[in-house]
Amino acid sequence: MAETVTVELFGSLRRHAGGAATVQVEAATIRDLLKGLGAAYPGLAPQLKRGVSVSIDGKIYTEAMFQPISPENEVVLLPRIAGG
Amino acid sequence: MRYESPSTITDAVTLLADEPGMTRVLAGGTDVLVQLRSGMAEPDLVVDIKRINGIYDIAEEAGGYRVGAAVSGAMLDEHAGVKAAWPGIVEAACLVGSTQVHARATLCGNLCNASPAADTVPPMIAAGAIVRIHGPNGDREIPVEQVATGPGKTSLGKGEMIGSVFLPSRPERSGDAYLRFIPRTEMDIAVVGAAVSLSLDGDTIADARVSLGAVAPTALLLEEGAAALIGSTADDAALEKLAALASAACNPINDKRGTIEFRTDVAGVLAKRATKIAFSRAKGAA
Amino acid sequence: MAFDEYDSENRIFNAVGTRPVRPDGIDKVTGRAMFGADMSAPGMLWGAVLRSPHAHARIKSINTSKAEALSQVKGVVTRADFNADADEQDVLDNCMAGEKVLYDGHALAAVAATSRRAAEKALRLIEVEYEVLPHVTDVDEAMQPSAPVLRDVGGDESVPDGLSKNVMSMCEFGHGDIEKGFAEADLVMEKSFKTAAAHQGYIEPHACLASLGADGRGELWVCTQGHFYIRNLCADIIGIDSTQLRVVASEIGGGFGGKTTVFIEPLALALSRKTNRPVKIMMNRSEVFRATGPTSSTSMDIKIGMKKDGTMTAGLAVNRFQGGAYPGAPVDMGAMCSFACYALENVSSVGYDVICNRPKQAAYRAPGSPMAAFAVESVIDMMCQELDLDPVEVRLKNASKEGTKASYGPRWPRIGLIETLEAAKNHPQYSAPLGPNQGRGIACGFWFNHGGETSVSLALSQDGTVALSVGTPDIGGSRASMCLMAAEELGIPYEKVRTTVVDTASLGYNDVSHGSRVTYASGLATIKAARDAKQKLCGRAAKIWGIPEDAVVWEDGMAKPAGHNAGQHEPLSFAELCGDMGQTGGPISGHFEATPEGAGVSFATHLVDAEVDPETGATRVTRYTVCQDAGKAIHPSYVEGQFQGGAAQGIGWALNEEYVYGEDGRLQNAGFLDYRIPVASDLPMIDCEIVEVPNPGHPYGVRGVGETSIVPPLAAIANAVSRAAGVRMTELPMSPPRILKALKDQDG
Amino acid sequence: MQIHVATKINGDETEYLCDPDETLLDVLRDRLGLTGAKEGCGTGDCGACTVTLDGRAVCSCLVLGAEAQGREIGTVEGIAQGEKLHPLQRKMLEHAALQCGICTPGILVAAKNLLEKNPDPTETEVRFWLAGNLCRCTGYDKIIRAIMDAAAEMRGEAA
Repeated sequence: MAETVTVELFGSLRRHAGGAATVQVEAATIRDLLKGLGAAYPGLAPQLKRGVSVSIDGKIYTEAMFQPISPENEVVLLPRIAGG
Repeated sequence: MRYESPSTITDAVTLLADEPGMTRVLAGGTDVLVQLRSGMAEPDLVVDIKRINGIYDIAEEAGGYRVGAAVSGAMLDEHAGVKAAWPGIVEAACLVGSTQVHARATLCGNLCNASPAADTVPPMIAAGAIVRIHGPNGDREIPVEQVATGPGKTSLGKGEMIGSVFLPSRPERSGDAYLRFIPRTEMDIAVVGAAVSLSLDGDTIADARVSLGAVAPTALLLEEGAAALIGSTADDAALEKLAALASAACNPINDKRGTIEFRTDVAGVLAKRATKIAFSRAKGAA
Repeated sequence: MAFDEYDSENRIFNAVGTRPVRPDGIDKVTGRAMFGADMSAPGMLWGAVLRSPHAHARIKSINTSKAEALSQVKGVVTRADFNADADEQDVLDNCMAGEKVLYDGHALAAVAATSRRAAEKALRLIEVEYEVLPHVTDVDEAMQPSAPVLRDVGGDESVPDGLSKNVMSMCEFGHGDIEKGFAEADLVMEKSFKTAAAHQGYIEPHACLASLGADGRGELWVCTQGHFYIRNLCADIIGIDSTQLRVVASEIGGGFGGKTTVFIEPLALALSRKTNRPVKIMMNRSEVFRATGPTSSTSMDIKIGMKKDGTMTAGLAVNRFQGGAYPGAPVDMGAMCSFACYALENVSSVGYDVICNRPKQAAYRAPGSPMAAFAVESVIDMMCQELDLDPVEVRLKNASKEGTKASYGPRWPRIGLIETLEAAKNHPQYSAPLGPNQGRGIACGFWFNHGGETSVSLALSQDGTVALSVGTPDIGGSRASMCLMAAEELGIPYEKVRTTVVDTASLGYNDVSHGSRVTYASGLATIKAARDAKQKLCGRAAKIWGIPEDAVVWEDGMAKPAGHNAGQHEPLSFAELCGDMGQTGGPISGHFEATPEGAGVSFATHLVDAEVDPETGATRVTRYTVCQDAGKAIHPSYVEGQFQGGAAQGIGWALNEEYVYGEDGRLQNAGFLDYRIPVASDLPMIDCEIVEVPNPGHPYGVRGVGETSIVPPLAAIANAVSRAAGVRMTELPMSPPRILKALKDQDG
Repeated sequence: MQIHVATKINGDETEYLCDPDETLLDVLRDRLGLTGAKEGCGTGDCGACTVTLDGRAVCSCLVLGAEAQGREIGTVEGIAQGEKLHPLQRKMLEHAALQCGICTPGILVAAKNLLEKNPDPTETEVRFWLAGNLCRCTGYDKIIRAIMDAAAEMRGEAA
């Protein structure tokens, strides 16, 4: 059941979302979240296509599309994390 | 490319003289092989001199030592006589590259490669060492400082090769030292090198020779620097004078290894430090 | 409980935490371990690659006819021999240039011949007509609107107006109001920094042996950190189906991030397809430096506000990274890491990804973070000096901890930064006296760590032993750690497990061995696969005893009835159950295929003592201590090895390593002679303090350790050297000429 | 024209043909299948190709194959005696003194050569002897400890 979650955007994405540091999206999973963001803020689409990670309560998810999200979670959008 | 390994100097000279194309003399190989591998040099003939009789000899001669062209740094390091007489030269030979390079690289090869930064050249110049050159027109001898004429260039003619280097005898109470600056503790090419050889009369420097490497197209023999030391007790005033003269004599380049400014400053510092070591060796403290 | 959660604070480990000899050890001390260049095949040809001598040029024509006319030459390939429709166009173009060469060393043709020397000689017969173009190799110059432009497309939507087309993207992180924060400070300090490009410096050059038929079926033997990933890249670039290419990962002679992509592999495959012969290519050292990835060179501005008591009120970082000729410099990671160690109410970190005429950067251990930490930790150290504060206390006062907000957004879960700072403070080095011309530096560092796609298979054998198949190349002893975790979980001896890095036909996809992920992710997968196998073994015991499956438990390497109600049965050992498995239901394997997402972040604090010769600018590191959070050290010796290796690489980067380009845009020091990595006589022993703050995302609490260890050294050494020399060093490497000049400038 | 060479490798009489410009390293690896010596640089700067030539450690990339005529060569493949590892090999494993292992053959050959000349080296002597053997993984710490420990064992001292 999708509820409204608050997502924090990193700085350079904010101007593509009306300048706000946080936006609200209906989402029950990471997949819903990314779909919803892309639909509501087309300016975010290039970054979403390049890849993002999502932090839920401090734990960073890079692949898990079906990871549940609820309104109580702290949700932060990040560039896709890689490593050496 | 042809590879030959003659057993006499005469055969080696004939091979070198008769080859119309490019030739290389192979002793330790630590420079020649790098040139071959990189395509920097594509010789038609390589003459490996290590099968020549006596080429590995270190012989006492007129109170000094004649060092064969294939004698490696490691062999010098194991020779108590040379090490006692010319510790600066032996140390320099053991600064060239790694343990693995010391096992092969030679004084004569270091000289013939004619790099301005060659480690063993300044201490050989300071020692007044003489090389014996064999060629199609016979043998000749020249001081070490007359071998290199510029980066990668020597005064050797077609068909000539160095067969040995002579490290002369020296009075009691003599000492030499070589110091170089490198960014790491090993494995680098000298950014600056400084060699000092001196003899004492009492505690006074009676005779001295100073040489600098990597600060000019060829290693420098610093006669004014030596003059500043002679008559002194390696006191601070003499050392400061030497340092100033050493820096003033520098004609270096800016490159990936160091700047003109750095080389000029450090040449003075190393000349002082090498003098102190040579001085204490001469006094018998080393 | 979620599949990847920490089991218990109070677990007592048997195998984990011990230090057995690694399973591949004897092969590696007797010379029979097979690395990338050690494999040969009947009828094999040798490949060699023609590389651009120009930093930037249009390729007007390539004439290969003279090379092809040589009898020893069996084939030549150029860009036309590759898949024009490849998805990964930048990777293709980096492997084989198209219209332009973009850096000194850029490949533009490859030859296969009957010997390596013949192939190299044939290269000289290839005639190329170039139109030389203006070039740029410095990041700040490349950002200027007047700079030569590499690619006309320009940057993406994030790039502000007024910058060069070489700026590919901009990113920004942070929160709060930095101006307000600076206003609250007693001291505001601003400083600019630069770091040179450093190469990963693995001792093994890239090497591979390829065999590919015209039907698109082939084999590739290669030293790589990720054979599944490069299988997909190669298939894309040469235009075949990925599963028709079977890739075998050889032993790998170091990678550190640099062997996470392809360079010569598609070329060897294309040459093999063209000649119908196996083709081996081995880079020489000069090619490794000129054409494979160093990390970015950078330029950074830092501004920090601090109260007199050491409280940080605001931080601003502007990071400019060049990533070579293609987009992808790790500046987003760097910007996220800038202030990650500190709980700041007001923070902003900005990054610019810039291209220039250098080889495409490749990942290097915690990509982006060491440079960012160098700049920020240097300014903190300057402020500690200015305010006469203890550098450890200031860091403790501001340290990130569970619940504080990271500078890049999220609130931290359980982390171990404070524990590493305490370990440094309590280490004897911190209070040891210093000699003349010596200084002590301290710095902290952070890295995210990574999970990634992971598959393992754990097959039981009738004699009670285990064959564990993993798909993550072992870059630092990970097979030993996998054996330990399997042994721990199954309750059997370490020696009874054999771990093999299997080929791409033998397992599902595995992400690259990067992001400090192997002990975390393949380890987690091993534990889960072992649990899967145990569950099956309990099922067999239940059948044998005629009781329900849930009435059987696994303890001490045996199946036992779960309590009195399950009846009286003699426990069945692992070996007994394995011996009978054919009769009790058939072979047993445990599996795990998933993408674990619980990689715990890792922090470290490093302590360095350095001595500077004021007359020559020479620096010697005299003492070094690493304090790092490993979560749980599976094989402590290899954890220490990661700590020591990261520190040593950091020492090289800080003091001597750099890419030196000439006015002509050519690399001046493409060899180990003048690209000066630390040698044995340069370094002291490196003390290790393993801090263990368990990662809630791993059953045993493991955090990756491979990358964080290179984050603090640049800064810690810069702080030590600056204190020893009495002058602040803001540019890396802190080479002797640079230090001597700084000393003279200060005096003058 | 190829050159015929008769030499002794790890005690075995060996003959081969090589090109005049072919290095000993290439001969060992590509002609004789002794791939324990590694090419890390080809210029004598990394030590991964270290072998002994008449008892001295050398970079086999800086030796021509033709030079080996009548000499004795020792490679990493000759260090263990049958199934018995040399103390240096054993200590390298016990101390976890290798990560990737590419430098290990060269380090073993060089370290063995050191201990034959100097059975009781100081830490500084070991570090300088091995300065031409680059290791990028370990920071050298565990390598030095392993060699010191092996030397102590070979001297009959308890570690």
